[in-house]
Amino acid sequence: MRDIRLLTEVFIPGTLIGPFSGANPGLGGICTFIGEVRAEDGVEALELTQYEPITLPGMHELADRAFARFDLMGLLMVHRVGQMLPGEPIVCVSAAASHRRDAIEAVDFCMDHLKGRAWFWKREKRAGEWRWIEPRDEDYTDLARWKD
Amino acid sequence: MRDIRLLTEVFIPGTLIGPFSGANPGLGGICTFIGEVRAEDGVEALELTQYEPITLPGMHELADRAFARFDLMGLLMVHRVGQMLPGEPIVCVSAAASHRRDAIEAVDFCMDHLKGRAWFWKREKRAGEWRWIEPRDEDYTDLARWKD
Amino acid sequence: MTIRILFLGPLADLAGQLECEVEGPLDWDGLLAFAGPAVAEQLQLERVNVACAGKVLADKTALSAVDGDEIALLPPVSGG
Amino acid sequence: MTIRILFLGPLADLAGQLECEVEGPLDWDGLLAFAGPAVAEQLQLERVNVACAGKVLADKTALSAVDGDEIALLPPVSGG
Repeated sequence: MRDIRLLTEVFIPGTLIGPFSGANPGLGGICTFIGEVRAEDGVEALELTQYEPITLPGMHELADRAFARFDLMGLLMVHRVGQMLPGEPIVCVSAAASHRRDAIEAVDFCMDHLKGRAWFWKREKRAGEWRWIEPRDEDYTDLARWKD
Repeated sequence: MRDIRLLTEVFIPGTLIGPFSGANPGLGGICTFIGEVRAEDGVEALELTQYEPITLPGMHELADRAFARFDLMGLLMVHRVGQMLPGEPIVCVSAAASHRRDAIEAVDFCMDHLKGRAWFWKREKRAGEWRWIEPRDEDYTDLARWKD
Repeated sequence: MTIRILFLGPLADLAGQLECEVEGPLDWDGLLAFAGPAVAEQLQLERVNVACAGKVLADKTALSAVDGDEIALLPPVSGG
Repeated sequence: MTIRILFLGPLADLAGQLECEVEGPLDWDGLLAFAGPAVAEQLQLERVNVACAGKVLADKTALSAVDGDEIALLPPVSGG
């Protein structure tokens, strides 16, 4: 079961994960990561921009790579775009597998690639001013772990 | 927020994770692993035995180590004991953190230790016969990754 | 029909516009000249990509856009 | 008051019982003799642990149980 989506409105991860888990009967383990807009340092809002012709297709390619690399039964990958408020979920990745390490590593793999290589541009608003977020060095280091 | 429990009855992971997530406001990411009794190869039931004086205290020590090793806001670790049926959850570990890698790695760490070092003994019933499960070599290899 | 050029993320701030149109055909040198010095400097960085007609170019200097194409200038990503 | 000995997991099958009682004091050699050859063989494997009075012994051969203690014989674990 494969469910890859961009969402423009706030979502409740539990409403995605319940059906996803149910759609993969016989699974041994399911690992889920949910990223939220951190409420810190006076961040008032976050905005994620996509470029329609490549962002969702890029997520599908990433899912293909995850299925090729790990022994998965299902993969859910949902990413918000547009403006978000602190506490709102940005991203939800869930992997169902027979064995736990495939599920956990697939989530780790997808998250590193969503952070460091997927076609999103992020800016945040502090004290009324929007500022673009540059990728952190860590994001590249994390990504380098998966080099074939 | 720390929630470490042994449960003797079937549980619904979502009813634990919702409140856990809500109890860690300001988190950046939350990673959750749920292990279920696999419905394969004619497994009819699974039984997990604990030894009361050490099993839950051992899980608390594991939580201490996870908090010492990763930058966590909260950790949920719930393990079933007793008899379970295929499809029922056995274990649920959820870690809330400011940064995703701490959350994901803490779950990976706790699961490897729950599988390979926590005080549980597992047997499964196939065709009416109970058989004890030996740890797999993989479980030891997984555990060795975390040697300090 | 013209070529549409989109400035994504911080490149829009640098360009002072989200998009513009230009008469085709357009190659790499034409793009650099058209984009102005600030954006052109960014475009020459390895970590800035260019998509044309919905595909990210493996070699952006091989750009060869014709009227009707959409070119997107893609700065370093920061998702998740 | 006696010492209670618990056989956990597969050791219960091997011992043919879940638990038994023995008069204290009991040391490592006493335990091996009391447990019978099949269980004693397991006990001598590094991956089999012994708990006494609620604590897993770092050195099981240093066992020194007295009446009122509970000894638990702990085969390799298989959780999660």
